[in-house]
Amino acid sequence: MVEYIIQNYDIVTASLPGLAVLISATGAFTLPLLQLITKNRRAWEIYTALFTFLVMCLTYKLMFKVFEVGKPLVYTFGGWPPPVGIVYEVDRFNGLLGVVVSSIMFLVAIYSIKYLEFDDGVQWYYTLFLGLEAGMLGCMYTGDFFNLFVMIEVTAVSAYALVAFRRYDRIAIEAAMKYAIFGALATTMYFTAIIFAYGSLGTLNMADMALKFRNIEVPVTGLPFGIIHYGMALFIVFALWSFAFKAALFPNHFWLPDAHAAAPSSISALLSGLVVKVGIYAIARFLYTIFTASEAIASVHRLALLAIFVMGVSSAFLGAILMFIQKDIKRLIAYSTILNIGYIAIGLGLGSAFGALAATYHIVNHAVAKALLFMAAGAYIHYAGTRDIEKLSGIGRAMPITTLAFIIGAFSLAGIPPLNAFMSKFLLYGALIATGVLPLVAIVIIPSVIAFLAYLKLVYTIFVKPMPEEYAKKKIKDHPLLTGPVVILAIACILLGIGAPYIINNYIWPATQSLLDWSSYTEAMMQIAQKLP
Amino acid sequence: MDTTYVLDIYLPVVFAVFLAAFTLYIIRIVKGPSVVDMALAVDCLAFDLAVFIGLLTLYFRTPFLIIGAIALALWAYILDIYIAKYFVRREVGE
Amino acid sequence: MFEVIEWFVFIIGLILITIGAICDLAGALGLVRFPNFFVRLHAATVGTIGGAVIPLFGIALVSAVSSQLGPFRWTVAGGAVIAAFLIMIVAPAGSHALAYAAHKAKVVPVEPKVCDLLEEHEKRKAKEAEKK
Amino acid sequence: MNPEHVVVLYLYAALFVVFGISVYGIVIKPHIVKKLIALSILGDTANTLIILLGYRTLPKPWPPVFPELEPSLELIEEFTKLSVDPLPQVLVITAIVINMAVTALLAFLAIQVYRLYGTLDFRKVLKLRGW
Amino acid sequence: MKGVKILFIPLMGLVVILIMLILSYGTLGYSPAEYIRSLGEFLLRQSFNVFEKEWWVGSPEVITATLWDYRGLDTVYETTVFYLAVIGCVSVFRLLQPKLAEITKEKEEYALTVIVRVATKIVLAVIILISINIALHGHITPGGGFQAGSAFAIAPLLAIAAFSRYFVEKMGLKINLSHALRSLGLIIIALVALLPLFYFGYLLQNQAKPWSPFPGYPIEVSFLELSGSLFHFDIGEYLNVAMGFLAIFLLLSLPERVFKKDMEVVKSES
Repeated sequence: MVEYIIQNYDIVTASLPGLAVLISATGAFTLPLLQLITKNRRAWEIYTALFTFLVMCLTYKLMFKVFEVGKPLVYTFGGWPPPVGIVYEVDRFNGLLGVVVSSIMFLVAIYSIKYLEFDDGVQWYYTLFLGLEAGMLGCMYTGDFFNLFVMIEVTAVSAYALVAFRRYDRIAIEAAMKYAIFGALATTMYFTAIIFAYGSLGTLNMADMALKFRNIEVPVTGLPFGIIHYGMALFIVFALWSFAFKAALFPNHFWLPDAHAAAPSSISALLSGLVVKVGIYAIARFLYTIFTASEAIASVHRLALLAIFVMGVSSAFLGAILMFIQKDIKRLIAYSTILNIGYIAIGLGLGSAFGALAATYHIVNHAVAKALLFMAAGAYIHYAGTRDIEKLSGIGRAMPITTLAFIIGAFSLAGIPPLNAFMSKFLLYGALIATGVLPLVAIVIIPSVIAFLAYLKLVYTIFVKPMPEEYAKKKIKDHPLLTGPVVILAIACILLGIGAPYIINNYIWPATQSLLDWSSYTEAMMQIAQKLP
Repeated sequence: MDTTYVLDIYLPVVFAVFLAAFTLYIIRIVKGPSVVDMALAVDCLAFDLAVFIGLLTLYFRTPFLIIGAIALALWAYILDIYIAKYFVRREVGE
Repeated sequence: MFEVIEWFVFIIGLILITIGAICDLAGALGLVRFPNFFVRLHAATVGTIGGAVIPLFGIALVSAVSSQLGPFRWTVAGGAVIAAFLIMIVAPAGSHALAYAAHKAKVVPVEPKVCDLLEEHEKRKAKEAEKK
Repeated sequence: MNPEHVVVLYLYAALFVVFGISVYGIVIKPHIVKKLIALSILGDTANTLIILLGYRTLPKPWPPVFPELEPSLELIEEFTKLSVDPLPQVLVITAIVINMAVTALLAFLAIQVYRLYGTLDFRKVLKLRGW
Repeated sequence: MKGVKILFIPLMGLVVILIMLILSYGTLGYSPAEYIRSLGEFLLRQSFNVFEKEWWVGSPEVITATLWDYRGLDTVYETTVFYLAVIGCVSVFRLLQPKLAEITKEKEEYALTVIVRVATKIVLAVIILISINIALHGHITPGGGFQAGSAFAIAPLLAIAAFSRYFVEKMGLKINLSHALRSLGLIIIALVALLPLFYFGYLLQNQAKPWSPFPGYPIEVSFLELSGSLFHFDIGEYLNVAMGFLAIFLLLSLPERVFKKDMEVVKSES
């Protein structure tokens, strides 16, 4: 096994995924000690920014390494080969997502310095923040479906606590309560799904699971224990329900607008941009890498794809329509998340490589644009102290740079060329046309148009309408710490849009390929598993 | 000294008696007109479960169960103290 | 000779367990049949001290001479003795706390009452406090 | 299917009935504390389910702890043949800790809800929020 | 709401019946059976197999061995979940004026009667000893960090009720100490996990492996059975869990008037 790893990478490079997660967790572990030593909040902020920066560097290095090698990189914890121990299996798909996660976390960490200046107890905020980063990266990298449960819980617990961060805000506490109760129900459902999977397969490894469907004997775990057809049907039903909850797909979307609107804006950016992607990532990984091309569960797989497609279509329409009638700026953006998650689910539900490509690109684009929108909205709310769109009218005039970035983000998500989300929506049109049923294209165009109108109304209110006098007194201006991250994301929006052909060719398409390539995913695991007696 | 056969025959009889006692305690827990009655019955039940765990240790011949008996005894005490504190002061901390 | 002593200890242990089982059943019956809380406290004492402490000592004796438990038999015996002592301390204190609270908060009426010394004591105390 | 399997299925059926009842409690009951109780019952049911999965239907199965500190090869073989499956128990310990942590956080949130709204009834909370 | 209720009961019934139908086909291999899954058998056979040290862990307790070595990553992050939940609790219950919580006046009337106090003091000593015992023996007998921490949690719980929370604070178990010790425990875990990397081993590695240059943590130090890294992990988790519970109970036992006073500030501001 060591020969396999050494010939391709040295041991430190090989342990990058494990290190990235463990270092951000260690950041969370040590922050309480720091807050006992010094009461200076600058120290805590710089500490968090440093840790997120370090993790960002690690994930970038990891991604470039994985793209260079081309094969999935398997890291065995404790040196135990896969079906026995836990592995992190990083291919190009989750390498890319890890980079998206860590970059946005870093930007939000900087943004939080100014945004939380009036709040107390920020040391707990930053501790939970680092915990959230560890949880999300762990969800992305893991190759073991029980470990996925644990990491989802790490993400979820810190997300619940962060939504309730402003604990004397009635709406925030109520939203956190709702989010936490149903979130705990969803994760318990996933645990039940794991019971069925372990019962019928006798393994906890994802690649091993894929091999079991094809009746390939793996060292130690051997052949399936029960009848996989039925066991996997139960697994898919329970797991899909719980992932759909985490991703806020249509019947399980009810918690999202409350929780995302009530959280502090920096956290809303993370929840909308990244945390819902954990559910999407899990759906993509299970449906595309593990369940594909196996005859044993082909019918179940087809049904699951159909369910995801239908859920995606309904959440797209629901999100668009409800977005149009919102009076609260953050709720409006939160409903836009439901709409865009719907798009991603439509792409994934098509079951074609083209659809998966569109979905992958939209995951990246939506994460960038949605984080931008929430952070810009947070800048307005920080100065105005209200979330009501009518009361915010004209505030954009006082903050021209932030507003410019906000308009870029809004128009990007509304699908204006040449911004980034237009490109991924264009890919989605292509994927829908490729199915041969042309009327399907309407399900992308109609919500997009409604969303465009809603954004137009929002931008009109904020930027074009005259500013009320009370804001003129308040000395509102672009603060570099609030505007800087927003502008960086806006530039990223433009670059991802203009450079789309290059990026798709070099990053997104290879990532999608490795998502679809179950054979190299399982081979990488089998190569190490051969060591077992 | 091999006591296996004696224990294998005798312990089920003791188990039966203990199970009968459990049933009676549970009747009191369900019926209990006031909270203190229920707490008292839960108390007795917990201590008896501790004994039951000890007997299971002998029956299954595994030494690892006995630590559960100690924990159970402590948990029952906590129930008493908390109910008492609630009735006396209506505030737990002080 | 040694074997005889071991059998003796074993039989004593079994007798203790038997006594415990009987006491437990008696205590449980009393807990169900007695009319009110303060009377049931007596039955509960039989159920805890008679029904839990004594059989735990019995278990300690039996396990100390049971060779099939291997080297761990002293662990079992020690654990049983510790548990027995703990219950001996904890059970009376717990019932006392319950009774005190029930009396003080007047959760249950003190029904077959000849004289209530605790109540009188507290009344006297309150009067003294008023005088001061 | 032999009689033993029927008994096992009855056990599963009982567990799944409890499962359904607790999901009902979480979704339908308006009182937050009742929701929390149902949630912990749900977690415990799932734990019992996987423990049942790893049990061995032997007369006296061993716990997964070596009885001696210096084992022989025969003892290891016997242990492997008689002991119950350790993996479900490991998963359960992990799940118990996680359930407990989440329940603690939920309890704190519930207390905060009571402080801010003066009630723990979700319908009243929604009404007070202005819905 | 009522319509949902009426719909929900048959729905749940249907789901349960469906699951049972699927299970009755032997989906889970009619388990529990006389045989177990081969992964479980592997763990049972190898974890204390002194004859095949390539695959062993060095702990006779297969569950602790699996928990901290074969599947160590799960447990590290499970500990993180607990830690983050406690941090979340602290964050939800933090006060705008922290000075309000520091009024420590222990009064005679806060405590329960003498009998209870004496009994509780004896029991407290026993509990702390037992919890330390469980923690230090976690790799040989059932138990370990979490179990020991939960056992320790009974101590502050009892002391708070039988005396008052000020008694616990007077003993030195303050909330800042709990933060410090909790961090310390988790740093122990993180360091023990990271150390093999400096010897070019794997993260979370315990025993020496032929394919890794790390020499492995010591199995025994003179007469003490340590089982490699399991012992250190258990201590770390013990500190984390015990102090986490302490923090939770200290926060929960803050009297309600403190929060009412704290919330007045918020109301007057808005």
